[in-house]
Amino acid sequence: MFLVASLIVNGIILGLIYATIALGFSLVLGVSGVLNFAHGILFALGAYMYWVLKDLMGFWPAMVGAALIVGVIGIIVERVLVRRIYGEDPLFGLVITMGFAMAVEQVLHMIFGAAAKTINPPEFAQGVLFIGDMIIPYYRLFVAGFCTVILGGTWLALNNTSFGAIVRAGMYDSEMVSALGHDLPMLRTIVFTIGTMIAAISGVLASSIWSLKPGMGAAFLMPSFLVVLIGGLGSIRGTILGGLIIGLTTSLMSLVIPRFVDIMPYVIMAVVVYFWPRGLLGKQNILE
Amino acid sequence: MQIKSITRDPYLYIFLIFALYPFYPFLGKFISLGSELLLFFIFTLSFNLCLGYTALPSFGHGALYGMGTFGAALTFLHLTPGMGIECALIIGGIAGMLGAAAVGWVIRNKKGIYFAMLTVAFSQVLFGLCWRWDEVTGGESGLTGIARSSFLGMDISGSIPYYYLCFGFFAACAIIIRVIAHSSFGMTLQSIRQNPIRATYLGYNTGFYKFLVFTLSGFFAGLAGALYCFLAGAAFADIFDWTKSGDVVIATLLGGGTASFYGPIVGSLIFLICKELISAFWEHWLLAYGLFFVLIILICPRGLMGLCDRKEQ
Amino acid sequence: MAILSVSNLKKSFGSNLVTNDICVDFQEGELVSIIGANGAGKTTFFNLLTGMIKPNGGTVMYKGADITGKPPYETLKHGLSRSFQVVSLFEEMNVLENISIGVQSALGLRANLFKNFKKNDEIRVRSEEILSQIGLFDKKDFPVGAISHGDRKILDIGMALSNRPETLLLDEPMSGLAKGERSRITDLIEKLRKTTTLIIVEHDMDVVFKISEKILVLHQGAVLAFGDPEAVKRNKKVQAVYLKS
Amino acid sequence: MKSRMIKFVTCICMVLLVGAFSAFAGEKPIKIGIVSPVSGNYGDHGKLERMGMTAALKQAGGKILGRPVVMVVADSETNPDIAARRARRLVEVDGCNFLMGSVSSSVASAISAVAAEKKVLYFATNGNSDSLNSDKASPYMFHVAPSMAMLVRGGGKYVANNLGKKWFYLTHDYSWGHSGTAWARKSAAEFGVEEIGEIKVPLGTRDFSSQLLQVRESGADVLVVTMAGFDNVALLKQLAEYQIYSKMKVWYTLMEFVDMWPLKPEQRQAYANVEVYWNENSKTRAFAEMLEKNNPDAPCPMPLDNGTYEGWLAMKILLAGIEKAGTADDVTAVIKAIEGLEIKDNMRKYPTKVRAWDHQVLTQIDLIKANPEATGPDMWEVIDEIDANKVARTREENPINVSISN
Repeated sequence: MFLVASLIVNGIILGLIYATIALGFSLVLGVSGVLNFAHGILFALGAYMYWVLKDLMGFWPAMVGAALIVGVIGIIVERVLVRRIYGEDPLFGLVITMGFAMAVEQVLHMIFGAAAKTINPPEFAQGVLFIGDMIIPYYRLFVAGFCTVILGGTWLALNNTSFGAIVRAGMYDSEMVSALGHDLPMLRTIVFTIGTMIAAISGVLASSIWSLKPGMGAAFLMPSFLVVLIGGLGSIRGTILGGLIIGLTTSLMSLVIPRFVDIMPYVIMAVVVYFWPRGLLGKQNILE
Repeated sequence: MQIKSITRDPYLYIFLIFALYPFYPFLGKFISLGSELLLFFIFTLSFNLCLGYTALPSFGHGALYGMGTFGAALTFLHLTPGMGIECALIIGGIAGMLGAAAVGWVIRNKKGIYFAMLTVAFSQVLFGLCWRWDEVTGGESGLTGIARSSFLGMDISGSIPYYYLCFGFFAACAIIIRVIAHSSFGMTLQSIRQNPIRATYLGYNTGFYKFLVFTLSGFFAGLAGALYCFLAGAAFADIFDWTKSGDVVIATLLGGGTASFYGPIVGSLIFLICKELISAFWEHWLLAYGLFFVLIILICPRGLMGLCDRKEQ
Repeated sequence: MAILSVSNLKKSFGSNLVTNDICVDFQEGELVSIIGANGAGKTTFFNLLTGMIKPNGGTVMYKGADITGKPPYETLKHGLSRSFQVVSLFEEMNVLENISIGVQSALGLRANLFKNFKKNDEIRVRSEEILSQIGLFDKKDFPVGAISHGDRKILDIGMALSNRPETLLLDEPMSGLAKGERSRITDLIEKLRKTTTLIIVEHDMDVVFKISEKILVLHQGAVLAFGDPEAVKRNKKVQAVYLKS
Repeated sequence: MKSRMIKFVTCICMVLLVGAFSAFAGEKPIKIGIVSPVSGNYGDHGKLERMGMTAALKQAGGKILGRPVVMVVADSETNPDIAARRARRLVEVDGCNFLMGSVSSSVASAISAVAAEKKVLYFATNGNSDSLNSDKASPYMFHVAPSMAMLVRGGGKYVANNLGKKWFYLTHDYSWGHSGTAWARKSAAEFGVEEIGEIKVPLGTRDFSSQLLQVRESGADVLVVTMAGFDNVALLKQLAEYQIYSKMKVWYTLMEFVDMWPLKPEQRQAYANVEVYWNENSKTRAFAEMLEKNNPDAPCPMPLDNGTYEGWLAMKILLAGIEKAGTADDVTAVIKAIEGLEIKDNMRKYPTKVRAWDHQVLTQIDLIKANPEATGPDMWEVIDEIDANKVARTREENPINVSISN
């Protein structure tokens, strides 16, 4: 019983992390209609930047620094590469971002080497919490909390600010945004940058749990995709829900059929998309 | 008139270039790469019936190719050991076709990204199963010991005879695929791509035709996969991974499959040859390779053939 | 015996009722116009008849066969075809090919893998017939992006004719057209009504009252009035609604 | 139409030009094709094995039988299909008679298939699957890395006697992982070990929290782990995070130095089998120092890891074989010369033997204990040196014969 309870808690924590990783991907896909396959590498870049900065300036400044550096890279990527293929088939965006991801991954190889690196959690979050037999590392609790803040913050910002209203409108129908006199290219740049920064921050958070490797992001690319599709395109609540579903299933399935935990998310996605064509909480959007 | 239409046919030149391939001074030594290239042509051409003609972004074509590979390998090892490879090739093609039919029927009415991700799910599930099912698929170490013997009585164990077998299949498939692309059915597909709603109002059951083209394309993909298994002499589960499907999508888009019928051929040439050449000379070749993709799409957003002309019909 | 008979047709999107219990019979050979304010449910009504969307309740009978909720490619087989308010063409093809797509479907060549499309004389001849009928023969090689809006409207109707429908639904055939071009459409309609049952959604009241044999007035998804032009004109409810707004 | 033709022609011309340059490459050296991961996630493992090969070649003076020896490297991308393509290129285009390398068993068996087809000799380094010298065995392949049978039976005895008899298995879910568990089970009766449970983890798993929660609850004495690659690095980290070490001992059936090195000292407390440890004796130490000096871009300090040693050994065996056969052109003669070869100057306590009937190279295995206090590269302590002859599969256990000597 303790075990099941631990697994559920663990699944929720994992789910929040997955949702945060997928959040940036979801925003960019929703507003710009671009399948950002560079999302994984931006995640890894965030982690590596943090690795470089953390000894110089400590946890919080390093995280902010990593997010800013990767954010600037995001602006450049959007302005130079992604901008050219708005309105084209999303697949071209896929090729361009994938090519970019390949190149950057190799740059990480050249600078940092292919060998893995590990990072310890910041000092304030070391150690573990025992509740009976249940064990939860403080760092995971911290990450879960932080992810909740990011997810909740994004959601509140989208629903309660005028900028958020524009972004939501953009997710629903981007042409409408420019028709209403807003600067659509600017909106897309801003959203892409925000997406990049969230990717970087999730990279920073995840690096202390999963270690670093130049190819670390690729492993989270497909899960992000699955989370977004299960939750539904263009819905932040959906992304959170999707993340929790993936997190809980991978966690609980490891008790029942541990051999197929890697396939389960795909099966769930297939079932969801089959019966709810727009995902669980999805709205109609520009990809249709 | 007749002769002119033949001399102006790009296929004539493509076939000529590849018929003489083994005799080129340097390139001719890459004989297996040549065979692989031809198989990749079949694969991307068939894939482009889905992507370029019907706008079906299948991300599971690698799985169909893989089904062909494993179908042929298992047939050759267990049903027809020591015999010619004809049977195995047919079974490979049919395996690809059946796989495509099964998936295609279920997801025939899904659109765009949803279609793509459902095919990814299909290929990842197959990958997971294949990787673990040691008894049948050999799991991690795959199926090996597939020594090709003969095809219709001809000895094809050498590299050059096998190259010409692949060439023969490529020529046949390429011609058939073009006939299909230019047939009424091909026009049906194009109409579905351009305006699916109008197409339904003109009597086209769009889902059904999507299913048909996916199945058909699955047959050619399976056939290419089956031929590949005899080229490699082995079959590995990695073929089911979505990255293999990604390769096809990228190769087709780079070449401009949505803009021209011949896009996939140009794309595959660039994709494979550049990969082999760059990787032979520089340790960090992925950097150049990745930037190369970016550059191509920046310069010609519709792929290389998008520069040349509109779709020939 | 009515050729198309609709009874108790209902459709709602969420809580929003767009067609409410429509009951109406269309007779063979008639020209019926449907009028009503924007949002009265006219286009939805067309979409329901042709099966683009499925109704929540009610039936649509065509010549005694139940076609309720059958998809467009099925209703087409029964002889029901339609044009679009916003022209819906194959934008990367030329005029002849646009028509040919429909003709090839009518000829049952949809899935013919080996017959070359371009060299198929059967398709070409029949397509050219239709083009002559609608008066676009001399523009057959133009890309559809290069012809005028009026021509596009006509081409849109021509495509709906490609399989020789018995009943044709025209969705605002004259919207966005100048006076001169309108007359081309009315001429075409006059030509078509000899052979085809026509159901037309139209805003231009002059034209509607001039050409229609019967008029159906929709208001907030329900039938307000149905009858010949004179009767509709005198109808109290219609007057109330139209004078009020 | 015209520009299309131009494109084709340019493409072909480009390729021909490159060919013309490489065709006039001078005298006839002996070419050894190295198929190993250069780019991608396993680039570091590939780097290590190539370092070993280069070192062995250097020690031999870069020449054998008076002919220069060159290594031609091709990137395997850790994908069997691509590895096979590159291996073919090495044979067809570069004319290599000998192939070497790989990091995983799947890549090894793909290259082996090419070697058998092309009748060239292949040394499988750094893939530990049993199948490489049972059902995938081939006369044209030698398996340099120890198989799982050797690793598990080698270390298992010590672990059972000293660490605990209740074992829990955590393995990668594919044939390599399965064979680790299988051998442990087979020896269970002999060691007097009880199996508490088993979790198979799919390849590519990064988060083991759910599995580790179950492991904690299981009440086992020893956690037996068979896992590799980046997954392993992540697992090592999480073993510490979930404080598994305070509940039970952890024994890895195979560990790479480069995987454990990035961890903080207090996070590494496991026991593990390794194929070599740089600080095992003075010879290995000197060798590792030499490697470190010559390779400033090595992925870890003292870069004498399993892969390095296997690469070194493979090259050494090949050169010895060529010398003994007196030819580098007759592959069969070289294979015959290598079968039964014994390498004494292998820097280890026990000599290395090449077994003829299954083409397995038998070399010493170490059981190590990681020292949680060590901060430098000297993080392990060798607690047992195992003679591979005693633990390798016997002929009864593996009834095959791929020898071509008799």
